Amino acid sequence: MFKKVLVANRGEIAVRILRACEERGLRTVAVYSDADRTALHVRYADEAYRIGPPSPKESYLNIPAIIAAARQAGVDAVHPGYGFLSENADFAQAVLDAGLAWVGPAAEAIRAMGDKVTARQLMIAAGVPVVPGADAGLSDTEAVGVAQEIGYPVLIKASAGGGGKGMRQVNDPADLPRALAAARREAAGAFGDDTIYLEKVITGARHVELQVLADQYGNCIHLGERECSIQRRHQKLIEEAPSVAVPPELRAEMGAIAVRAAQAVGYSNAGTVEFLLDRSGHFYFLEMNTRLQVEHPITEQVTGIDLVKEQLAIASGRKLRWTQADIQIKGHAIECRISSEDPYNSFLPAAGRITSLSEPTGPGVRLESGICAGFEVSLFYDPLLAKLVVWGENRAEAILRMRRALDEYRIGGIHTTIPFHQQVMDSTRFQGGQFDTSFVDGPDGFRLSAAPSQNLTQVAAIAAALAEHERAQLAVILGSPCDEQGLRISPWKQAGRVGGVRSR
Amino acid sequence: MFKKVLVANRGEIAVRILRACEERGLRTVAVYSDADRTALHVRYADEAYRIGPPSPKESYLNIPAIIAAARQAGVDAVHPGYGFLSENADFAQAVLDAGLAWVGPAAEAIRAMGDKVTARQLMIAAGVPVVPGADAGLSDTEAVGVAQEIGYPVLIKASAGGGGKGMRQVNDPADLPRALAAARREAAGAFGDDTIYLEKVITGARHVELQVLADQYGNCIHLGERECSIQRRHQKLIEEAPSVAVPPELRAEMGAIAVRAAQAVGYSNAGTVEFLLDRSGHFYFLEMNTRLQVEHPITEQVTGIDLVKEQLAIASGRKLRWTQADIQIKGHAIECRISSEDPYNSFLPAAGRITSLSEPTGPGVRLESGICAGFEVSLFYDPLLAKLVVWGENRAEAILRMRRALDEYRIGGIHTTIPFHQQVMDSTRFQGGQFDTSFVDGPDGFRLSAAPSQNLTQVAAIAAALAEHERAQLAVILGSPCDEQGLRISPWKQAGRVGGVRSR
Amino acid sequence: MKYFASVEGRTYEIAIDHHGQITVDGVAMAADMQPVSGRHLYSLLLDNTSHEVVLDTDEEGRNLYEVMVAGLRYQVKVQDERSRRLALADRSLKAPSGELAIKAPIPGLVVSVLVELNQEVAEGETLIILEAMKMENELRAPRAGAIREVRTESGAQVALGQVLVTLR
Amino acid sequence: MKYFASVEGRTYEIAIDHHGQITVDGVAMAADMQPVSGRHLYSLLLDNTSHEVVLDTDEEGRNLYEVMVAGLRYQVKVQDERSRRLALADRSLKAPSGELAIKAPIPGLVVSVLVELNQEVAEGETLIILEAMKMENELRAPRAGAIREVRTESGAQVALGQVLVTLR
Repeated sequence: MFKKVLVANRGEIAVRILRACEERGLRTVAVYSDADRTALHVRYADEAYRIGPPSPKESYLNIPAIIAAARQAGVDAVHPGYGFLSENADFAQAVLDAGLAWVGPAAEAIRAMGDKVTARQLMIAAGVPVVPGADAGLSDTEAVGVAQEIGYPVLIKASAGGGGKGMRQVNDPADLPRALAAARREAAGAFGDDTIYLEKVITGARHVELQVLADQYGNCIHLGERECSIQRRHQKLIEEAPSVAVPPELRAEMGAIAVRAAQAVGYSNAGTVEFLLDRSGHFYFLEMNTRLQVEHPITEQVTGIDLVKEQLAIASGRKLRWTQADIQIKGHAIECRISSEDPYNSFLPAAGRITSLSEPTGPGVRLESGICAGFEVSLFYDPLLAKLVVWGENRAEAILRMRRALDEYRIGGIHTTIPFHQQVMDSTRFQGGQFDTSFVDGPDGFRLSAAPSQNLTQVAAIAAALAEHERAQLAVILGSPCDEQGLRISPWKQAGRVGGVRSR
Repeated sequence: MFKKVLVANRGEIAVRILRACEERGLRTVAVYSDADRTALHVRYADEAYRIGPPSPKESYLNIPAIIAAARQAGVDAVHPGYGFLSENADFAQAVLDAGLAWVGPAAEAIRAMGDKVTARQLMIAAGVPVVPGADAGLSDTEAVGVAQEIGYPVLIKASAGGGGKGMRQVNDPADLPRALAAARREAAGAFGDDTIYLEKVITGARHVELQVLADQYGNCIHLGERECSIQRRHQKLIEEAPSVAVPPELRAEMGAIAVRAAQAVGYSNAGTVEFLLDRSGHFYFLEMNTRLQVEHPITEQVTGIDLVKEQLAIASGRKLRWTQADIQIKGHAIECRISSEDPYNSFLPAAGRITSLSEPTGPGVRLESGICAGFEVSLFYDPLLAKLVVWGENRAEAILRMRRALDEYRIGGIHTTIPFHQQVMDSTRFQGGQFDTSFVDGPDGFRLSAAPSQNLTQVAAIAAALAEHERAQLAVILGSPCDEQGLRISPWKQAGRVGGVRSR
Repeated sequence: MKYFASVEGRTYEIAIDHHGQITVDGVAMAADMQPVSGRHLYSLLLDNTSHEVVLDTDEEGRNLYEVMVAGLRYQVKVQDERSRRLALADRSLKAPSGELAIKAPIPGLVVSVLVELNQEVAEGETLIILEAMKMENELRAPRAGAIREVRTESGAQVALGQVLVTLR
Repeated sequence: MKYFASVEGRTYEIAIDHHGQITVDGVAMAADMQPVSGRHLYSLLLDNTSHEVVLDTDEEGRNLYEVMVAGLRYQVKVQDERSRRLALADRSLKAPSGELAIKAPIPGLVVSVLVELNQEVAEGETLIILEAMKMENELRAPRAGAIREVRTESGAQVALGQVLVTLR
């Protein structure tokens, strides 16, 4: 096993990986941009190295700076997390070239799966079913022809894609040119490559993905599926394991195909094979993510296996500790992605300081968070703040528990997606398991309730009036406050004292 | 099932129970003393009723006030938690007399087990092995004779006892009179009853207890054991499940005896049968706790069963959902009791305001907490602040995870037992499972290290010097601060700005 | 002391005395609000019903509160009798201008401006595409109207709150 | 600026300049301390080694810090050059009195006083039994000595910090 590991990431996933290292007794090294000097991952690690200014290109995507930190710290392995450089084959190679271990698959496997067009071709060759579509990058003119051939609606996808960027669904031939232009712009901006291809839209499909684990000796197993159909603009919002749409036989079948897909590229370490599952039980390969997935905790909750520790073991040359028969799914897990986006306002990313924070805990609740009170959320990075994960004996208990945990979660000072998740947990369609990837985006898609309870508006009105009252009272008592600190804090303290008269 | 439940308790256990009610869709009612107006349980519940001033006698032990709150709120059940009135048969009867359900066993079962002398007699009659000792209350003169008969060391116990109060070990006949007087004083103070009896001290024994669940129809199962040998003055500090000293056959045997003990008093609901387990595998009944136990979460973690939800189901008249064969133990769980006591100073209780709080989260970590930042810990109540619970694939992973979680836990402003737990997790005796109830109190007992690492003292010195430096600098810049708020806060903000020069 | 708190198009008349008793639209209630941790989180008991409330004020202190209750967020404007009279008088003097500014809700890059001067737009019609966080965000017309001004252009970097387009 | 920080019987000489560079007993180090949340939790990077530090000062501000690092708690006394010189001068004037006060570490009820005036006691000998939180707590002699004063009695309610017994 390694002695010292550098985590080339930030936020909740950096903390998650640092924890696994800590629990394996490994020394840990964080890297940080100037925006993250007091972030959790910096405080958590044994050592921390500055790698640049806030802009990702100058810090978390800055390969030379990260390799230099790894050398200075004397680590023997690098874990990339997800996002940033995690699927960058050049970074993987640079880590190996520096004589360090890479906690992930070989650079060739990353490259093969990273180019979505190449991946499709490899999967077809390996007998893995794929979504009907183009098997190569397309010019705008070719795209018109292919779209006609496979039939509308079609989905434009970036060859270098990931995270929903550069994706556009087109229902009407007339919209294709503008959508192509937008997709290319977004792809070029995000990946520096505007190659696109087309896939047929499978109507009413669910997004179901299989977690695989493979060692360096050709052993490969799957850990069951995750259902990730609750998406908005191809970005996952809520995931659960297992899927209500996957009976045991289908799990075995999809799992076997997922293992075949991984083996087709000589995969080792943890990876995820994404499928679309249609209403008749047919499934189609979408892509393989050659890294740890955001939603990996739900698989951990139902299997009892710590995926990050397994990643470390595999990367250090250990054999898989499990065979397929050892893997048992117990109970049900759900994850809600809590991000700094305003669900009342088209999910626009929000920035600002976390003024207060109360985190849910208690039975069956697991929180993977990258924030703390006082932390400044910036627009430089992904808006994901934390992942709230619950386990329940069954799906009903998990939903009720998630609702309870969301109710406990208070993040002050910044808009978050918590209200969205609360309302999804309350929706009968979600509770009934009757949904597909159009749950949010579709024409009859889930909408945040605009008609809140009258009782709550009254509570809000009373709270604000009490606050205003105390502020006014205090102004009379104190005259003008003496500095900004006094102005911002004292009135509320006073409010407490005055309001407390009744019960004391 | 009920519609609305009152929780007659405070702190972490009130929150724990409220959560279970919330997850079962029940309306919740909290009660609070003036010291707890903004405590978690008050904020957590749907409704909250003031029951009196801080002193427990006037609030959480105030039966008429609690019954009045239950009536006013219109609840249909009362959950007593642990401590306070949880083993008070009169309270159970008052709840029933008010036409409400009592989430616990019948008053008769509480009475039978509550008087430790009666309980011993009942257990002997039921064929449950008990510790050699007196089977009735003793005068001081009788005690001298009985002690002589069973042989020293002996343990003085309060007939009405619980929580280690009124207990004294006596090794030497000469110490008996003073110990008797002290035990009687403590028992009279804590329980209003100074009846005592004697038990032989079983040297080298472990404290092993069995969790039982019984419905109102005579069905009773056990959920395996908890090992609670890490105690100080008969107060548990660390618990784990399963016990390293209990192989499967012994578990089955102790479980069957525990079920027999429960059935001997017509027990229903959740309860715990405590045993001493000696080195040769013999075990002896100590007492039965007729309520939810502080350490119940570790059983939940290894069985996947939510004990509080089962309590509610049983109290509402449901049949047990499980048979003994359904109960499977998976993995290993450990609980550390985090209390406001100073482990560097004889565990003296500490009071004060929580100035900052960072709580551990992440994989395998469950926190049951009754505190939040800004909360005032008072000396009126039990010093237990929170319970840190971890689950691991095996005992080694659980210990490493607990160590990791303790490292993450920061409670500012008040002394806690966290350093004690950290050092126990690091101790080879604990890691090796080689301990008994004398682990802390024994002559070779575990002692908090007085020789901390030189490196850390240097870090502490530097931190303090930097703080002092910034305070001095600020005094020069600002002159005298304008109010208490400014004085307390601004220097540190300034410290941040100045200290930040290097990396910005 | 009497206050008028407006939220979601409704105005509550709230009278507060010093002993935890209030009346809301004439109905008496026991109210006890206590700060919990720092300045933003409060515990509010209304006739024994327990609410946790996160309160933020706008920086300029214009009696505008953002209140989070049970996960839902409300904007509440609070006026006392005097400021309410002033505001009502003020409103009666001015003719409603009807002008509406579309501001950048997030700093970013204007990818394209889809409208031009004097163009009539329907409610919900996309006016501007703004790239931020590497995603394109569509800014739509909150109501129907005509474009009065276009204050930005394709390729421009815009700051939070910057006016991009105005409607009349 | 030079400081003397004393902890666990050791004194470190720490020089701080304004650019994050310090020297500790003459050895140069990069130091960067940043507040994390509110006033008590800090992130301290020393030559890239990351420490989380909880800092509390005593109420009276006498340069006495309670520092929590890696779960261990230290009392640190910090003096600058001037206050150190003063303190050293002060100490040289006074003869060490050797008197030691045993204070109530917690408010409670004195159950019994086990010593009397002029009695010789050994280190670790129990002096007082104090009941608090319904438990009896034994207060022991921190060193050997003779009882100089008994300032309480059985049955007395005592406050935190109240002197109960003094040793000479």
